[in-house]
Amino acid sequence: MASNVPKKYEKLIVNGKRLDGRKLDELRPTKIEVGIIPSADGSAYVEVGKTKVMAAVHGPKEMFPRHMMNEDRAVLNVRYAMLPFSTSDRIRPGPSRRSNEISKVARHALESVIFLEEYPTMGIDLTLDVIQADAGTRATAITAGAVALAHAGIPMKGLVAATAMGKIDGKLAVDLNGPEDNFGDTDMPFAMVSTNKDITLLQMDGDFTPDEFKKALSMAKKAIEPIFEEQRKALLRYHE
Amino acid sequence: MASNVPKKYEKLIVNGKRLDGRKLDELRPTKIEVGIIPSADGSAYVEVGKTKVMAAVHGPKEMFPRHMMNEDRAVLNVRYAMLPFSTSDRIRPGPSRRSNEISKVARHALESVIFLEEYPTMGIDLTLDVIQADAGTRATAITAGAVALAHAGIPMKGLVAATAMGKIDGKLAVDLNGPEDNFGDTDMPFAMVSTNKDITLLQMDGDFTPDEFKKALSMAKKAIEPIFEEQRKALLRYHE
Amino acid sequence: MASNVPKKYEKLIVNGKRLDGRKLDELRPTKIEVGIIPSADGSAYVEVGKTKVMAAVHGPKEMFPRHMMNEDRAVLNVRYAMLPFSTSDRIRPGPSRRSNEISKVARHALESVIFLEEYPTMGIDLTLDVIQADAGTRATAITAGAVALAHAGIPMKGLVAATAMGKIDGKLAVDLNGPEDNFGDTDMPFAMVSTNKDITLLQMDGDFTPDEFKKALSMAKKAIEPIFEEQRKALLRYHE
Amino acid sequence: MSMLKQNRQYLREKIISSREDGRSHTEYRPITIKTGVLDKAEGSARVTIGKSDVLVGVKMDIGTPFPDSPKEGILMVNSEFSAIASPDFENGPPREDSIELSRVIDRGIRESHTIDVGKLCIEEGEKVWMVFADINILNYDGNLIDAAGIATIAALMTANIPKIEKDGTINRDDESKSALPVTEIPVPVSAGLINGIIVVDMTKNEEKCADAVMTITTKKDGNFCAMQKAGPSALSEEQILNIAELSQKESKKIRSMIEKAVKANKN
Amino acid sequence: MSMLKQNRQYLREKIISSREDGRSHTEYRPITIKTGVLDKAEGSARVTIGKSDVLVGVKMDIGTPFPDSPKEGILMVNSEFSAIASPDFENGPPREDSIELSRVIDRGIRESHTIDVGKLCIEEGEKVWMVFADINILNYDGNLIDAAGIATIAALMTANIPKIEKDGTINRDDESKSALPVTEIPVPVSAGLINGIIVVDMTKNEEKCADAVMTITTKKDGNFCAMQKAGPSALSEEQILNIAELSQKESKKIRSMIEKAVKANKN
Amino acid sequence: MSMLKQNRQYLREKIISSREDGRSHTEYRPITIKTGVLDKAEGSARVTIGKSDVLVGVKMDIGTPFPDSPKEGILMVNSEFSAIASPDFENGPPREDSIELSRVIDRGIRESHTIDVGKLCIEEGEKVWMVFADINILNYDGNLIDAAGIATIAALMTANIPKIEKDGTINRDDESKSALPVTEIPVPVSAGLINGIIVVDMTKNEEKCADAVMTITTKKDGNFCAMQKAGPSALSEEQILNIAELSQKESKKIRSMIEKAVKANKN
Repeated sequence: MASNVPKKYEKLIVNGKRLDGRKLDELRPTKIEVGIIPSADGSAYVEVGKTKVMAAVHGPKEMFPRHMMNEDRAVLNVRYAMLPFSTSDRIRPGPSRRSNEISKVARHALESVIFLEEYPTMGIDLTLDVIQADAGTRATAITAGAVALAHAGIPMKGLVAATAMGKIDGKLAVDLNGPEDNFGDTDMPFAMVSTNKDITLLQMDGDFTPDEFKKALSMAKKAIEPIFEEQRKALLRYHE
Repeated sequence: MASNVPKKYEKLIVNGKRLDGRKLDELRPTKIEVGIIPSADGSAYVEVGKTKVMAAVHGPKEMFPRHMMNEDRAVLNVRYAMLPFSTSDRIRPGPSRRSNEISKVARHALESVIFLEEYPTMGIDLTLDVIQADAGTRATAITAGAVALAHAGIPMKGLVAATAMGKIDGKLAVDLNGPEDNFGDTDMPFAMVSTNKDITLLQMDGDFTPDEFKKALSMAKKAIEPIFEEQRKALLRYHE
Repeated sequence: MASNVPKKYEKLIVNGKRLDGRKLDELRPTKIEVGIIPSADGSAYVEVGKTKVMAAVHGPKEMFPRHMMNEDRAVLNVRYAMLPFSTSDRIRPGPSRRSNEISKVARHALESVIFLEEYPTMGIDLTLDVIQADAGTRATAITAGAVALAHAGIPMKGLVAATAMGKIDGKLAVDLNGPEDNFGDTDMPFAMVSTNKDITLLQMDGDFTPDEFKKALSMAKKAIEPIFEEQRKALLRYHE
Repeated sequence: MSMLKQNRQYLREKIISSREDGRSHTEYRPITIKTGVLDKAEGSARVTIGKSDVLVGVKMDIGTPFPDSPKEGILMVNSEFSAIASPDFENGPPREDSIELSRVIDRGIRESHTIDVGKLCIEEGEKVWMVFADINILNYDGNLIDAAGIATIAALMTANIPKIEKDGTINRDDESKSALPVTEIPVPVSAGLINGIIVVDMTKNEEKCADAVMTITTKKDGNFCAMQKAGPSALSEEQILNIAELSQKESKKIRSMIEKAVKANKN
Repeated sequence: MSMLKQNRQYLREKIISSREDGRSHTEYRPITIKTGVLDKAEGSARVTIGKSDVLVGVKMDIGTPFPDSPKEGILMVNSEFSAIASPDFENGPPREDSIELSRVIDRGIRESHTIDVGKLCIEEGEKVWMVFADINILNYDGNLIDAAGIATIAALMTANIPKIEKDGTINRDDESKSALPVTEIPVPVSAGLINGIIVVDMTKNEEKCADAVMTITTKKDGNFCAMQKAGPSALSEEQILNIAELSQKESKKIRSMIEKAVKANKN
Repeated sequence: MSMLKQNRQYLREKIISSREDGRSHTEYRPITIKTGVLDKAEGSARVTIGKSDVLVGVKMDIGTPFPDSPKEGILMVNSEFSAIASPDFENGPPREDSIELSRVIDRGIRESHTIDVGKLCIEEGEKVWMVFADINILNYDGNLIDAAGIATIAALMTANIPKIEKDGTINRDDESKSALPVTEIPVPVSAGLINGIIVVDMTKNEEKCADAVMTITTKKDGNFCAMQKAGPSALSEEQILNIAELSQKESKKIRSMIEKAVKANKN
C-alpha cells in the first residue's frame, strides 16, 4: 500500500548549523521525568527532541517463565516496542525482528550496572515503549530504562545514558534527529556508564574511517554527560 | 477475493408478519437433542431455524493447563467456534477475535448456574461448534451448552437459555434470522436462568431508546420460556 | 509471484535407458559419509544423485518437553526440513504441513529398529536437513537417519534404507530423479530393514494395478540392497 | 500485587456502607482528557480516570474496502495491554480481556455511525481509508473500558485525514489536511455489582470483588448504541435498568468534558 | 480415558481369537452415509462407521491458480480434530495426526484425478475455483481415515459450483448452479496389524493396541491410487499384499454405498 | 554439554597465559572457504573456522519493491540455527541470537552498498529481484558471526541472476544468466573480552566465558561499515579501539582468502 515518503533535504548543515539550529556536538532538548506509571515499581518518561519513550520496571519479583531462572542472580528481561502510532506508517503490534534485536542490546547495555547478584532466582521486567519516534529510539529507551531502574530502587553501580552519533553532510554529529537519520550517512548508537565511562552499547551502520570512528567515540562520550545530569535531576525532583 | 453478497430486502415485515411468517414475538422452530456425541461426558445438538450448533462437555477432569487451576472451584473452559463451512464465505479454521470474545461471554453466561465449588481444582471443557450459521449463533450455542452440561450430570442451579432480540423495520422482534440480522437495525443477544429469571448474557449493538430497551428486556424474558421447555423435554427424552 | 517452471520432456525412457542413462532397476550414484557434524552424537551425509541430506543425532539425553516423556522407553523425535535454498523456488523456513507429515513417517520408518527400551525416560533427537532436493528427499533422509543413529552408537536391530519406486512412461522404475518425479505417473517411497527385510515406510501416489504394486514391492526390495552396503562401508570407514 | 481472599471478603462487606476511596456508589473519580498529545499520529488523546491512564493514537492508511461495502472506509480498534501497565497482563488470560475491551469500544463507535465511512472512499471498490485506533494502557486501576472509550472518541474527533499526492503517496505533513468526519459522541459508562450494590467507575480492587460488570454506551440523543455484560454472575432485570439509567445520566457529563477537551485542541 | 497397560496387553492377546465387539477380523462396523446435510456449504456429507462420526463440508471460493498450472482449479483438504470429539486431541501431538489424515485423503483424491480441475478455471492465470473440503471429527472411535475419506468424496460428489454474477460477486443462492465435475470415487480402506493379526476398521481401543496401520485407496477400476503406512512397527511384504487384497475387496462394497447415498441426495 | 561453573572459572584465569587450543590471543583458527557447493541455489558457500561450519545459499525471486525505493532490489538475510548443529539451540532464547546474527550480517552488507540494488530493478515500482541469503549453521564451535559473514559474501559474489522468460516465468537453468552485481567485500571480525584479555575468533567454550564480544566489519578501503557490541559487560574506549585495529588488520587477510575462493569457483 502507499506509504508515507519522507521529505528530502538538499543539505543537512547550513552555515555550520543543523536544520533544527543545533551545533554538531549538541544534544536535542532532553526532558526526563520519573514516577509516571503509579502501578510500576519504577518508571520514567524521556523526551529527546520529538522522540518520546516510557519505561516501567516491575520487580525484582518471582521469575517467569520459571525455566529461565538463574540460581545465582536476578534475570533482567527487557522488552522494547514501538507503539503502533509512534511513526508515520502504522506499525503492526507485536514483536518484530528489529524489536527483538533492540531488546537484546538494551538488556546488554543495562545489566552490567545492576547488582543482579543481590536478587538470586528473581526476575526484573523492564518495558520500554516508544510512543513517538524521531530517530534515536533505542538510545532514548536505554536512557529511560536506566533511570526507571534507579527509580525502582534497584542497586546500581552507576547510571547509563545513550545517544546516537552520526555523519551528516560528511561531518560527525551528535544525537541525529529523524531527517538527519533518514538522509545521513552513518548511525552509531552508543551508551555509557556514568561512573567509569565504560561503553555498554555500541552499534554502527554506514561508513567511518578509523579516525572518524575514534573521534566519534570521544565526541559521544563528551556529549552524553548532560543526560546523566538530567537523569539525576529527575530522580532528585521525585524524591523532594 | 470476490465474496458472497447477501440478498437485499425492501421490507422485513409485511402485513404484520416477518418474511418467514413469524409473529414479532415468536421464536424460530427449535429442536434440541442430547447425547449426540457418545465419547463426550455430555452433549447436545440445537437447531434454531437454520442455525445449528453442537455442544460437548468433557469433565469434570484434571485441569489443563495446570497453572490455570483454581484451588476452590472447578474452572469452566468454553471454546466457541464457527466451522469453516458454516457460512456463505468459508471461515479460516482457528480462533478469531470474534470467537475469543464469544467464548468469554458464553462462559460468563453459564458459569453462575454451575455448582463449580463442588469440583475444586478440576476443569470442565465445553466445546460449542456452530455447524451452520443463520444469525443467533452465540445464543444458540449458550442454549446448547447449558443442556450439554445438564446432560453431563453436572449439578446446576437452573438451566440457561438464550435468544437475540432485535429491531427490524423499526419494531422490536424476537430471535432474528439471517436476513433480519443483516438488514435489521439492532441486535441484542440475551440469556436467562430458568429458575430466578436472572440475566447472564446481555450484549447490544445498534439503537434502542430507553423505552425500547425496557420493552426488549421484557419481551426477551417472555419469549425465551419455550426454549427451557424444549431443553427439559430433550433431557427427559434421553433419560426415558 | 512468477515461479520456476520445470523443463518438460517428451519421453523419460529412450532405448530402454532413462534420461540419466540408468537402467530401470538402477539406483542413482549414492555416497554416504558419517561423522560430518562434530558436535553431534552421531551424524551422516547422504547424496543420492543430486539429492543431498545431512542427518544429526543428539542423545539419548534428557527428554524435552518433559510431558512427552515415556517411562518405559526412549522417545525418538524426528524433524525433517528442506532448507530454504534446496529447491528452485525458495522455501520459507519453518515447519510446513508436508514437513510435519514426513517427520512423522520418517520416525515410524526408523523407531522399530531401535532398542528404545534401553533408554527409558530419555529422548533421542534426529534432525534431517535436505540441503539439495532432486526427488526422493524423504527416502534419502531415512537412509541418512538410520546411519546417523548407528554412528551415534545407539543399539539397533538392523539398518534401514529407503528409495522411491515410480512409474515412468508406463514402466516401473527405481529411485526416480527430479524430472522423472515431476513428469512420471506414480511415486512410492519405500523403506526396509536390513536384517528381516520388513517394510517400515510405504507410501504411494498415482496409479498401480495390483500386479504392478506387487512387482514394485519386489523390485524395491532388490534395488535397495546396495544402499545397505554403502551404509555399512561408511560406518566401517569411520571406525578405521 | 494480588488481593488476599480475606481482603476481598472485607471489601465486599464494607462496600455496602463505603468505598475504599470514600466516593459514593455512583461517583466517578476525577477524569482528565488531553488531545493532540502525539505528533506522528493523525489523532491522539490521553485520558485518566483516577490512576487509570490510557493513551490512544489514530493512524490512517490506504487499504482495500470489504467486498460488501465497496464505497466505505474501515475502522479498526485494537488494544494492547502493555507490560508497562501491569505485569499481571503477561500471565493468565488477559488477551481475552484485551480483545473484549477493543471489541466493545469498536461496536460502540461502529453501531452509532460515529464515523461517516462513506466519506472515506478514495476509489470505489479499490482504495479506502483505513482508520486504526490503537489503545494503549499506561496505568491500570480499574474501569479501563470507560477510559479507553473516552480516549478513543476524543482521538478520533481530533484526527485529520492525510493528503494523497498525485503519485499516490501519502503526505502526512501537509497543512491542508481535512478533519476525519466524526458525527456522534458515543460514551461508555460501566457499573459493577458488588455484593448486591451497583457501583460506577470501579477501581482495580473493586473489580476484583465484583460479581458482574455492565457497560452501556449512550449517544447524544440519549439512546443506547452498545451494551456488554461481563463477569461470572447474573444480573436481575431491575439491576440492569438501574444501570441503564445511571449510564445515561453519567454519559451526558462525560460527553461535555470530551467536547471541551476537543475544542481546546482545535483552538 | 486412556487404556491401562494391562488392558492393552489383554486385548492384544485376545485379538487372535476375537475382537472386543465380536466382529471378524475383516469385518467393518455398520456404515451410514448422509449427504446434503448442510445448507450453507456447496456440498456436505456425514458418515458414521460404528461410533466414529465425521462431518465434511465443501466450500468454494475464487482464488489465484498456481504459476505452474494456470488453467487448473485448486483442491484443499483440511481437517480439524475439534475438542468436541475427544479432549485427548487437545494435548500431545495430535496436530501431526490431523495433518496426516488430511494429506492422505487429499492425495487419494488428487492422484486419482477425481476432480476435473481443468473445468474449474474462470480466467486463465488469474482466477480459478478453490475447492475447500473441511473435515470435522464429531466422534472418535477409530478408523477416522476411512470415515473421513468416504465423507469427503461423498461431499464432493454432491457439491455444486456457485454462480458468478457479471460484477464478479459470487451468488451461492442461484438455482442454476452446476455440479462440481467429479469423475472418480477413490475409497480408502485401512487395516491394522495387532499381534500379527490383520484387522480392518479398528476401533479406538484397537488402534491403541496396533503395531502398524496401512491405508490403501482404490479406484473404480480396481487400481490403487494412494497408500500410507502408519504406526511404529514394520510390516512384511506378505502382510502388505494381504492388506492390499482386502482393501480392494472392501472398497467395492463401500463405493456402492457411496453411490447410493449420492443418488439419494440428487433425487 | 554445558560447562561447569568451575571449568568456566579455570578457563577465565588460564586465558591470561594461554588458550585451550594453544593459539595466541589474536590468532584465528584455520579458515576454509568453498563456493558453488549447491546446484539449486543461485549462489552458495560453505565456510569453516576451526570446527564451526556454516552453509549459505542464495536464492532469487521476483518481488515488489518498497514504496520508498521503487527502483531497487531487496536483500533479505535470514539465519536458522538448525537443531543439526546443537540441541542447545532448541531451548532458551536462541531465536534472539539467530536474529541478531542475521541482522548484523545484513547491515554489514547493506550499509557497505555491497550489492548494486539499482541493477536489480525489473519494472519500476512493480517488480524487482529479491535476494535471499539463507544462513545455515552446520556445526557450532564459536565465532558464528565471522563464519556466517564470510560465507554470505562469498555466496553472493558467486551468485547468478536467473533469466526471465518472455511469459514472465523464471528460467534458472539458462546458461546465459548474469552475475549478481557485487561491488564490495565487507568482512566481519569479532573479538571477545575474557577476564580483561582481548581474544579473536573465540571457540564455543571461550564464548561461554566471555564478558563481551565486539564485531567490526571492514570494507576494502579499510573503513568500517558495521559494528555490534554484544554480551553483558561493558568495554572501555581503549579496548574498543584496540579491537577496531585488530579487526581492520585481520579483515584484509580474510578478504584475500574470499577473493581466492571466489576466483577458484569462476574458473
